[in-house]
Amino acid sequence: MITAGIDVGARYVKAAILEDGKRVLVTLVDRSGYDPLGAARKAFESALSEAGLDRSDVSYVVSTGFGRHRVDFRDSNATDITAAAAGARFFYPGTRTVVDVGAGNTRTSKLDENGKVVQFRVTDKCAAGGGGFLERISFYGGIDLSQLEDLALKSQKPVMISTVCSVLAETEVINLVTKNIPIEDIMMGAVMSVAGRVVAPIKQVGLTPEVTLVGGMNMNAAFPLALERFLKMHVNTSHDLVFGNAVGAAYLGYRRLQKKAVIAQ
Amino acid sequence: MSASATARGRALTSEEAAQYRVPKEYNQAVALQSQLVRKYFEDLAAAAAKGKKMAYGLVEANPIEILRLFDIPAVYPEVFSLQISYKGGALPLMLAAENEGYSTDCCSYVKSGVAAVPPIGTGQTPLGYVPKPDIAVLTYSGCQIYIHWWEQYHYWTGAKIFTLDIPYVRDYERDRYVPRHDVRYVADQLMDVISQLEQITGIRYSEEKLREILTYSADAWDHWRMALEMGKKVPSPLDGYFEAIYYMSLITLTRGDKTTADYYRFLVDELQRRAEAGIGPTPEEQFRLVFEGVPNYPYYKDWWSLFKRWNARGVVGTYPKVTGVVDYFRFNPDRPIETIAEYMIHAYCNWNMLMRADLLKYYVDAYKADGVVIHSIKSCRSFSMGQGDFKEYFVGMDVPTLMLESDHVDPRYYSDAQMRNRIDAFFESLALRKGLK
Amino acid sequence: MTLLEDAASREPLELFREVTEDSYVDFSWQRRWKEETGGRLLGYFPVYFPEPIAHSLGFLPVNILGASGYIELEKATAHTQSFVCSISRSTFELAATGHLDHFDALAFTNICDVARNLSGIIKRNKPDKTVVYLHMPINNAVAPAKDYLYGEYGRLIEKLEPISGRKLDMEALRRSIAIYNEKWELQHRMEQLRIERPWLLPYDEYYYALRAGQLLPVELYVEKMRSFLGEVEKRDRKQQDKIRMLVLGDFCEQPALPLMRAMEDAVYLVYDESIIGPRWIGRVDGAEEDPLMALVKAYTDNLKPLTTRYHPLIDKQQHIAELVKDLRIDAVLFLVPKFCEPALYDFVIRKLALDKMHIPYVKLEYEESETTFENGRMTLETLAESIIFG
Amino acid sequence: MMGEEGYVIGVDSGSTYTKGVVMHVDGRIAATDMTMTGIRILESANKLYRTLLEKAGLSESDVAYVVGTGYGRYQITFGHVQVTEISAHGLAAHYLFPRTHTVLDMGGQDTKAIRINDKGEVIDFTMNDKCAAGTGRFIEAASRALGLNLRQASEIALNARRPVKITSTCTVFAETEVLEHLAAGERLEDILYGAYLGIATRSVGLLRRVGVEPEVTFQGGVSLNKGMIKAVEEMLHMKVNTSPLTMYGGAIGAALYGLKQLTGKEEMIMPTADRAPREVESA
Repeated sequence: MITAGIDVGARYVKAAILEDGKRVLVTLVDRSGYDPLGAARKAFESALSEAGLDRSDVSYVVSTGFGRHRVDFRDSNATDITAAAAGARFFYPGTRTVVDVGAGNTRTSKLDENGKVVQFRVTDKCAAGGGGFLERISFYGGIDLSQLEDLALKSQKPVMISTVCSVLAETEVINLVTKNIPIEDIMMGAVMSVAGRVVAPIKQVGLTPEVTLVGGMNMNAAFPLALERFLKMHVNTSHDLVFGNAVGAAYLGYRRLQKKAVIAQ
Repeated sequence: MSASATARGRALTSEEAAQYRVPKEYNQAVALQSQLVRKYFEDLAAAAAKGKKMAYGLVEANPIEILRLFDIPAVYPEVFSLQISYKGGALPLMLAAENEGYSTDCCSYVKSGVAAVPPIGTGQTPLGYVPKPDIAVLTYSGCQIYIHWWEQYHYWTGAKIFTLDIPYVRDYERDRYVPRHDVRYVADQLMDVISQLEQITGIRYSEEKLREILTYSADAWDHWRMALEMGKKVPSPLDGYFEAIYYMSLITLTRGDKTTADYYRFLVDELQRRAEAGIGPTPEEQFRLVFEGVPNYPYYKDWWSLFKRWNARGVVGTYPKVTGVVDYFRFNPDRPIETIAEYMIHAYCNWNMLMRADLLKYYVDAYKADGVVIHSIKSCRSFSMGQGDFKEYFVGMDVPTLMLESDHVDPRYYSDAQMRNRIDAFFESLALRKGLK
Repeated sequence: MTLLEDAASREPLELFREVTEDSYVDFSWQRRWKEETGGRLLGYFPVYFPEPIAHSLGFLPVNILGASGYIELEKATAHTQSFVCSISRSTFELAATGHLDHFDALAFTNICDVARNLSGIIKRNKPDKTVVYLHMPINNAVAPAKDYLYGEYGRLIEKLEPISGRKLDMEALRRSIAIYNEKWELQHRMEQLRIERPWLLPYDEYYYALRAGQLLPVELYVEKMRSFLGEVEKRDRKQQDKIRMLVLGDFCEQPALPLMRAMEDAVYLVYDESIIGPRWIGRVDGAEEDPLMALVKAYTDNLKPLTTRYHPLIDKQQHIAELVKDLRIDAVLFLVPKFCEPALYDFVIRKLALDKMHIPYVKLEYEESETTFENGRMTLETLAESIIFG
Repeated sequence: MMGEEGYVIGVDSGSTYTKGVVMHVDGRIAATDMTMTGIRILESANKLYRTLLEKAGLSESDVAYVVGTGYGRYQITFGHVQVTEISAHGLAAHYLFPRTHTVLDMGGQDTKAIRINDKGEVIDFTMNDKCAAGTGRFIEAASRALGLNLRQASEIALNARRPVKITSTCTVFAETEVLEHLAAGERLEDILYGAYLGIATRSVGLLRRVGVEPEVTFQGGVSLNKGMIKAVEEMLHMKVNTSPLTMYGGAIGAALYGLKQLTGKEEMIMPTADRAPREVESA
């Protein structure tokens, strides 16, 4: 049985194809550009062709992300938080706390032992701007975003950068640069400031192991490290979790079909 | 070569000035002050250890004379919060409070005040032990957040709130008008609190004793005013903002006894000696400034030095008037209850915005200032909301005005480079105005 | 056709929506009312204002509820800092750009430091405008509070009499109280309707009906409200399987309607604090022989909590516990205006109580001028998903 | 000290770019150039310094005075003196447009409103509140989020018919607002121009803080953005001066400051005869 998940985010569209709720056949990402629906369709189709499947092979499509209502070929839709929870459980069944750092706001949720979301927080306005921030920081540092993690990991004593707002943090970074502080310490400081903004919402939903990180931040090895420093606890990460929401959506579709099957009998 | 020097002629700024310290023999009041404040905190800890009932009080409109009368030690969370911040210990408290659901938009006094004591904190702070409140005396004067803050204590610690509702000086049509029913209302409430304290402490209320305490307060108060008004001298022997903020601790914490009264006599005397010796807070006096707003405590000295390096002196500030607008109010021991009521009404932030603007204008003229520095902090909307309007007001009168922004407790809002930038630019334009080269 | 004849001929909801939308910036309806009736206009800032006093002196009391993003904050940017709530900034903009000039008086009360200072800077920028700032008592449990507020209302009357050219007549005041009691009863009836059968009255219709009550002459409003509620109660609509949600925090700044609509797609918002003042005050005792004292007591003796009014005898945690129980609430939404400190502190107090009861809640920041609402929709959808499914 | 020959150099070390100008003592601009600031401020400044000399065909000895400005000014150790970019922008605006009395400077991090006297000296200035920081970078981010570069974005914005409201003061939220409007199917040009109008409104608010007195000169990196110029003029209800040299405002001002220190000349106005080096246009 094939199910698909489409995550239409602010900047990127992600698609995942799942077989029997077990094997992830394809995951891919594309810019949302200024036609989210078009981008969603395109992502879905290329995912199908990559999996060598036909539209008719797919029994259920779940859309998520802030464009979810605009995905006209969906069977149903779920919010980012619900999808992220499902995705986290798919990869790490022991997950009880989910952290999803988006380009804009950050979402944290606490799950019960069955994976049901029991508490969640969307960060306050002022805590926003996680993802985009690191992009710009690397830009000012004159490095590529992909270099950021290696640099940050070299850091001996990261500088403290305000955790209160990403715009202020950005100015601080620039000021630090003018003070000749080693770039790696600045970069790790920047990563930690993003992590720092996530701590309060995590504590507010009630930190319970295992903690799983969903979303783009999984590409940056330095971030989970910083998060672990704050939480004093292991954080599950993997490159697959970059597609956590899309896979989660596909997984929700699979579970939905099973429920239906049960009802049918 | 130093910043903003001119190619010819002498430098306008110098790092020596930035680091300048008043010679010891002319700077004993500060040392004495911190010694007495330390003693105050030790006495608190001792009283707490003896299991004495602890009252929490607020800086604006604190009826400290009445608490003295009933021998109740008073803790001022504003004061311990700012001292913790001054010692660089505020950030952990901010984070602890935010983990409990307080927003970054909440006042950082409230956050550090609540997070320092149980159940959120332990009471152990960089200042030593801070006891949690049994009685919380709510003097609602000048700040609405006081109410919400005290409510937090009530729900977290079960502290009993004693409410004193102080009407705002609010009649825009009649300048400086305080309706009789305001004073009567406050006086009635004071009598009500007094009778409650009689029951709690078993001490009888004695108007005579209160007069005696108030006589000390009045004495300290008059010398406090004399000290601040020394800023009118050109050059000014004191920094009426950065130094006055040190000096204001005792008028806030321990008013109403001989030690405090003597302290302010000593201060006036020291400032006299400075004036005679031509000594001031900076090597020389190049600029005279009026300061409006709460200071930045986490980076107090760095921030101050950004002004000192330009040989600028704050000749007067509004912040030291949060304990009462000294220029306007005097204690009158012969009408003990009324005088306390009036004192509570005339806290700076309890004055309406028109009166505040007028006071600033008066300061600019009477203290012969070159300009106004407004420090705007998100934490204190009571102080800050509308400071942009003050700026307009002064632009209209062609008084140079500098707007700065950070926070008084939370270190996360201070950006050194931006502060420096704005301050340097301000002085560059002031220098042009004054034709300095 | 005069304004009132025209209004009389209108569908209630149509009229309600029209005056609401007119009151973001223009207040042209009230301007025409003033021209045609020769009455006086009093504008007041949230949360509560003793309307009957103004009414009995021939004023039309109008609630200034912010421009909801329909005016560019240009002068406000100069005079107020960006960390100030939107309703205060837009209200300053309205005043500074002359949109409140035809109001004969503006009134503010001590709901927060921002509103307090706002009254002052408006006066500084509009020296000729009568700006009344009422200090409402917070030590409401002690006797002196009543005399004090009585005196404070006296101050208000002193300011209004010369403008209206009338002296306060106790009988007139008694009649005003009576008609405002009628208004309260109708709004209360609407509240109950939302609590019992929220599917009959969608949020925006409810909101227009509520807000119009702060904009129209009370006599006209009472008449229109009666027929409106009659129509609504006859509606036959299907109940959906949605969770029942309590909304707290929207007592002053107005959330954008599309936000509320977006959220009501996911849940039933059975009770909220929008324009709470006139609903909170309840019925004023008309039997009291001094009607002014009756108004005073309605305020000082009121034991319903109100974020912007402190009362020593109120236990906010116990109250929210009861509210959740009585209204059969599944979850609580703390709808907090950006930069609104009072709401932020009550959030902590109330959340502590909800934690004890294991009632799910979410906190959402909003601004009156918002134009995008995905955050709100997502938050409530997730909440619904987590409660209904899973 | 020196005669009517010789040159001064102004270096503006900004958050993103380091810009520099070589100016003849008579006030002519001999050369301009810019480079990414990156993390090694002194290095990029030095590099720029050498390229400038090359471009102007000068040797070190021809340079009488070097003035640094911008965030990195204290790093420019080879400079004789530093000046804040606020004073520098005032002087530059006066130099480029002698009737200027109000300057709006939009950079990557800060927006500044400056009032100057007839000599280009700063009488009053104000900068954005913390909660309204990062204007320039917002425009960049918004454009980038839409997969456009600044120039394209600006061109597109000019076609706006019904600009949408972008009300958020905070640039982080303005950014999400932009994207959500997109998802809601609003037209690209209307969103972009809406964003520009939002910023323009706040900037004009800043100008009001210092008092708007014509002429108004619009400077800083963002001032090359046609859409932004239109928006500012629309909100201000008056024309604003802009020039291809405007992004060199800081550097020009620094050079002028140096000139002032050097010659004691009170003011310096751009010799109208020769205009800026052409290649600046494409910068």
